[in-house]
Amino acid sequence: MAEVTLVEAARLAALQEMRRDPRVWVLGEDVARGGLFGQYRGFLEEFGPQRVVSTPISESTIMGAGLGAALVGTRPIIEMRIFDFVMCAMDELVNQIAKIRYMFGGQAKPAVVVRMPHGIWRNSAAQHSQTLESWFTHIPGVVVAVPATPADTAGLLVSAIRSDDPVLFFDPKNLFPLKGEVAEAIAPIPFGTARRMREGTDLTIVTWSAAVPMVEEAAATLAARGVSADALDLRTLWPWDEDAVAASVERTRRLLVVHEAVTTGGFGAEVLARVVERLGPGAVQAAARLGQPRVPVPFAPPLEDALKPDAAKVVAAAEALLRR
Amino acid sequence: MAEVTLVEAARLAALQEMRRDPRVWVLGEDVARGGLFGQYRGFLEEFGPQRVVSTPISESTIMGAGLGAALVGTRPIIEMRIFDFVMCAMDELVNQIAKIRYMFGGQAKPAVVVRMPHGIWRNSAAQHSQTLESWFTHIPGVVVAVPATPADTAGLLVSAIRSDDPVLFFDPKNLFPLKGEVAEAIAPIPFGTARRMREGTDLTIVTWSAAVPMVEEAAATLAARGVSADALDLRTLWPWDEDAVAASVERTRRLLVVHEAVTTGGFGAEVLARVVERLGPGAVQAAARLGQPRVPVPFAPPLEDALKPDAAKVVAAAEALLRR
Amino acid sequence: MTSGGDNRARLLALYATMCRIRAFEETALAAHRAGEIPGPLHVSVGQEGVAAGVCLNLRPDDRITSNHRGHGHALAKGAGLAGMMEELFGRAGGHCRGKGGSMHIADFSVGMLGANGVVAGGIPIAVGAAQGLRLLGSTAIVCCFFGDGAINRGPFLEGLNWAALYRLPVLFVCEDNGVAAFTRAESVTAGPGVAARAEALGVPAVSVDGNDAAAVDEAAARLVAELRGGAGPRLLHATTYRLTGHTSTDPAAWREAGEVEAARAQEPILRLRARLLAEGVAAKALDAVEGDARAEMSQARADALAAPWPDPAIAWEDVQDSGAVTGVA
Amino acid sequence: MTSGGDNRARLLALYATMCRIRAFEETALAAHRAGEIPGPLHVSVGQEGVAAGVCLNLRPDDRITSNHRGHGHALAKGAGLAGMMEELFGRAGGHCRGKGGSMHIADFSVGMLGANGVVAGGIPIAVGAAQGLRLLGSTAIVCCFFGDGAINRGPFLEGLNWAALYRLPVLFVCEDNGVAAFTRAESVTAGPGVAARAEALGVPAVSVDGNDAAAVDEAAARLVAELRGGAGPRLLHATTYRLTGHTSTDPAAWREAGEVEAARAQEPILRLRARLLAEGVAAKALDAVEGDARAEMSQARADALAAPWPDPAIAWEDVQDSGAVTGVA
Ligand SMILES: Cc1ncc(C[n+]2csc(CCOP(=O)(O)OP(=O)(O)O)c2C)c(N)n1
Ligand SMILES: Cc1ncc(C[n+]2csc(CCOP(=O)(O)OP(=O)(O)O)c2C)c(N)n1
Ligand SMILES: [Mg+2]
Ligand SMILES: [Mg+2]
Repeated sequence: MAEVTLVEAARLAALQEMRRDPRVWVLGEDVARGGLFGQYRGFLEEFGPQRVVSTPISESTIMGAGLGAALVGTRPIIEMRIFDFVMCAMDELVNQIAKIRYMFGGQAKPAVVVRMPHGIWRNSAAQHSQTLESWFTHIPGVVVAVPATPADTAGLLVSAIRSDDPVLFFDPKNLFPLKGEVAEAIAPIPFGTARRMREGTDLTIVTWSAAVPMVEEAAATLAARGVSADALDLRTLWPWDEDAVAASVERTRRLLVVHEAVTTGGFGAEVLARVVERLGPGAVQAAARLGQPRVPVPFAPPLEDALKPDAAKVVAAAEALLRR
Repeated sequence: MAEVTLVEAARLAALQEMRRDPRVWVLGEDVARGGLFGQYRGFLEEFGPQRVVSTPISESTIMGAGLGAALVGTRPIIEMRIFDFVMCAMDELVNQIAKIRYMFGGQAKPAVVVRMPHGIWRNSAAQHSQTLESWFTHIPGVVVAVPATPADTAGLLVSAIRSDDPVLFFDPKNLFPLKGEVAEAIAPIPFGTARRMREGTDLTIVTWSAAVPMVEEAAATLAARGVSADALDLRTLWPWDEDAVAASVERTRRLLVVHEAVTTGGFGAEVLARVVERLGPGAVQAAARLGQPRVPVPFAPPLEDALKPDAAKVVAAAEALLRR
Repeated sequence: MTSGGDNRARLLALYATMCRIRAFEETALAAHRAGEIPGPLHVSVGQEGVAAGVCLNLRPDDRITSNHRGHGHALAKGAGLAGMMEELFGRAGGHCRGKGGSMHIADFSVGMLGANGVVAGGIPIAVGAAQGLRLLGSTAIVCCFFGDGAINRGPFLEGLNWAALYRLPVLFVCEDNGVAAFTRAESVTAGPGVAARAEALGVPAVSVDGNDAAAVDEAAARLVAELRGGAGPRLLHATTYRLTGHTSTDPAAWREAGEVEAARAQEPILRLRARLLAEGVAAKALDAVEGDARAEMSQARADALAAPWPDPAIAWEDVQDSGAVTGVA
Repeated sequence: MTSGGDNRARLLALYATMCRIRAFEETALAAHRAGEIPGPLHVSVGQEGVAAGVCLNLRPDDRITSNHRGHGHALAKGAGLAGMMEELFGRAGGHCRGKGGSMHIADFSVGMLGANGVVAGGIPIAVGAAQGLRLLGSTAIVCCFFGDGAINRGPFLEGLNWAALYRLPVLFVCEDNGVAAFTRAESVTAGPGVAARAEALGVPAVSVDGNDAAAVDEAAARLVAELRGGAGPRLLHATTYRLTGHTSTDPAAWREAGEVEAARAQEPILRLRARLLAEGVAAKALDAVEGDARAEMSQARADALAAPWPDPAIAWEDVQDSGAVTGVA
């Protein structure tokens, strides 16, 4: 066990898998220089330019070439640098990667990992701060991973690289400096299993990715005020751990979903809807979501702060929920 | 009042507005030939090649050029031919059109209408059948219109063309032959007002776009079986008529949302979640969604039929809901 | 480059392939009109010389990517006929189990990596396939078919730059029939054309009369030899003519009266037939080749029509391993 | 093309503009290091000759689009200084009310249609702006600035083909500093280069030493004259060098030791200064221009620092008219 940052944990996981399987390689802008965040530091030196390919600024082709390379049996890690640029490669991702196995009746399994550092980070404004993970839960054919800790990032990345499914891996860029323990030999973490952040009885808080530390802090504050929250980090949104959430809400009868993404159309709606469909409204005393308002991410700190969720807003939302 | 098809209603609405405002023009593949569905028939002859621009197969630029033309004061109708091809223009739509007004602090209003015929149509398979309208409710800065009748298509398209907001207009391609009355002078229909398809007391059915005829048929069947459904066609998903839906569910205490899109991550989740958040779970006896399973749209008729919602499935879902 | 006999055999092979493609597509058109084939159907009647001439130079382990008009490419690459016809008919025995249809024809068993419903969609896939093959130590090459309409989409620039940059063994084949859907190529394409665009992206290009199957074969042979020699990507610009409409239901009525008639005289099967007759091949022999092809295809149509529909239960299969949903049909 | 006196005045104008851009960006760099400016900051130190030389030929009603490195383009087009500096500082008085920052600098009042956080994002916007202006009967032209990295993205091909097709008055300016982020242009760009790519897309191109502001001015003057004459789009390929890193926090340490030093000797302000001195302009006069620019910018920095932050309540404004959400801050 070593204490490493989240981005280093991701680096170690990819390193382990590239050492294990020569079919795994990485392509993307500046990856031969270690990647924008150092997540591939030293890879060029160890694996050479055929397996660590710095590419032109050609997102469509970075994504589409990754697919083509998967169709002949390699297992590419497609590095998209910053999530927002995936908008330049949506045909390749949504029309091709997600559908090719189905359209071709199972003749091919596009075993790619698409890495997309996402989220609000250092006042980068509207075109570099988006969190649209919910979109991809709506797209059949893909797995959606949204880790929030070094250990989960490492374990889920190992699973992603070993999976025959296309895995959309949302690196939480704002949490890259976060430190935590990572095992020498990183074991895969199965998709669809939530991590219980804290055991509680008064309300269930469901969250993922960059919102996880906010919920941790809020849960601690609530605990100090005598409120015990049952907090779950989903870790993957498709598949997602519906059983764990349903079981928790059955006990607490109160559900709060917290995510950094815009509330409207966010995955919080799916979580809330499924719980109500599954348990019936009668089993739930109160349910709510906390996310960003339906507004683009602004540049100026006071504006960004006004919109983005934080621990205080989580506490307020939880206390409002408890009054219902 | 004249009886016309839905696609003709759309043509008449665009025609009226292009006659009214010389700043309105249309660009897209084959539009000078009347468009893939005849929705621009005769436009070239009347307005000439400067206002009816057949373009190369360059979706990114069709979308982005429309934006640029709006920034200097024209009001383009951006015709995307088939929704799925919008995947080739997502940066221009999501990173540019939707955000430019906000990023620039209100210096510009990108008054574009993006027309995207969407949905399952004639066994066109996975790359020509998608319905991803829910995605855009999650994107601040845009209006989302999903009409289902000739009159609503005409009235909402008039509003879309006159709006200073970017309006994402989802033409329901499978309903193009549907006939209905359209006024000589087409009046704008305000965004965010639902249309009550049928008055009822036993359950509320909320729907839009291609699912509307299924719900009409299902509601009739249910009526014959003594079940009275209160059916609402939202017509626009952002803004959407939350008041009308909430008021209806308050009366019926039962909510069924029906859409052609995949259930997971569809806008049905948002409708259900909002209703529960707003009225409280206690005000709802039962709630459910009906959409496609999380599977791409297959080609073969028996497979497509197995997955896509239809009147019979709506009836079954409604009856299951009434038993809860 | 080949001796007379070999050459004769090659020409006959080209002829046979073209006849099979023509017969397949005319049979499919008839079946579509008869309501036996659902969905959109794009045929390449008149363009067979390109698919036949190029694919004659490919090995079984070479890969191809195609576009929405891919029947000819698939057949020329050796795709199984029954699986193709059944796919068009949406039957269980189709290569894609009835999930793809004409626009998503694929037969990975012969290196046919798929038609594509998105214009230029096959380009990045082709360059990536070549990159992956290199990484695996394969000597196979990749051939990427697309139309003149695709050269106005971004992936054309990105893919060619990419292939040239990494010196990937990709043969780009631009099947230039002068039209994209209902719009003439020249009305939407600026500059000197696809060959010049390729050269400007570092991809040497050759132009050829795509209706002369033998000429396509010879040009492709040269380019493929260069590719196999490690020279990097090449582009073949093949001019041809689409005798039918954009889809099976499009009369392409906007074309001038005489245009199509004039083109008929230049269509590749007639031309190769004339050459073979001139070289002394008996008309009977050629009629036999054509007749066999027609017989083969009507049989395939009959078989497909009789073949079982897919069980609705398989609609939920082939989505993904983790998080697959199940349903009842 | 212009008489001596005019020419002298032009050169002095170029010098003044470059000095203002340099001073603005060095001031911004210092402010960023001091923690006064949040978010990413991309400066164009060493590239000022391109913005200055091109924009000197634009009318107030002409439009420009820019990329992530847009301070120079904006200043050269006449963007309000206070509004720019305040925008970088995220203050209420910024052109974008503090919502955009450096990467989204825009001043529509002078035809600056915006920087862009997406590489090549400004290209389709520029061609559309030109098409819209024509429809409105305007004689204004559009100038589109982008870097060498943008020529490997699809919109480059699509936008140039489009502009050539409709003969739109767009001046494409490729600011070629030989690097994209941390990767050298030649390592990701195949073929003979941007000018050849443009020509292959039907857009005549001219190459110029971007560090020679006067040469840029002359080339731009010729091209702009052609554009105004209705000749259709043109591309100007300006080679230059980015003396600083990709962002304010990037040391660009990967560059060879001597490289940057050698480049300093070729930077555009020094070179124009040498020429002006040779032409007899007094050093004091030039020092004064530079000093004024520095004074102006430090004042702007001080003003921005003292300026009020935006009221959090405005965070909910400027989203859309229909369906706007409200909130409390
Ligand atoms: C990205 C995209 N845009 C538009 C379409 C609709 N479409 C299908 S085929 C076609 C014409 C393609 O022309 P070309 O590439 O020359 O091939 P051809 O049909 O001539 O064989 C168009 C516009 C599409 N499938 N994909
Ligand atoms: C589509 C897209 N991909 C990647 C990036 C990240 N990025 C920002 S600037 C840059 C380099 C651009 O190089 P160039 O166009 O030459 O401009 P320069 O920075 O040299 O001025 C990159 C890769 C981006 N902003 N947009
Ligand atoms: Mg064509
Ligand atoms: Mg550069």
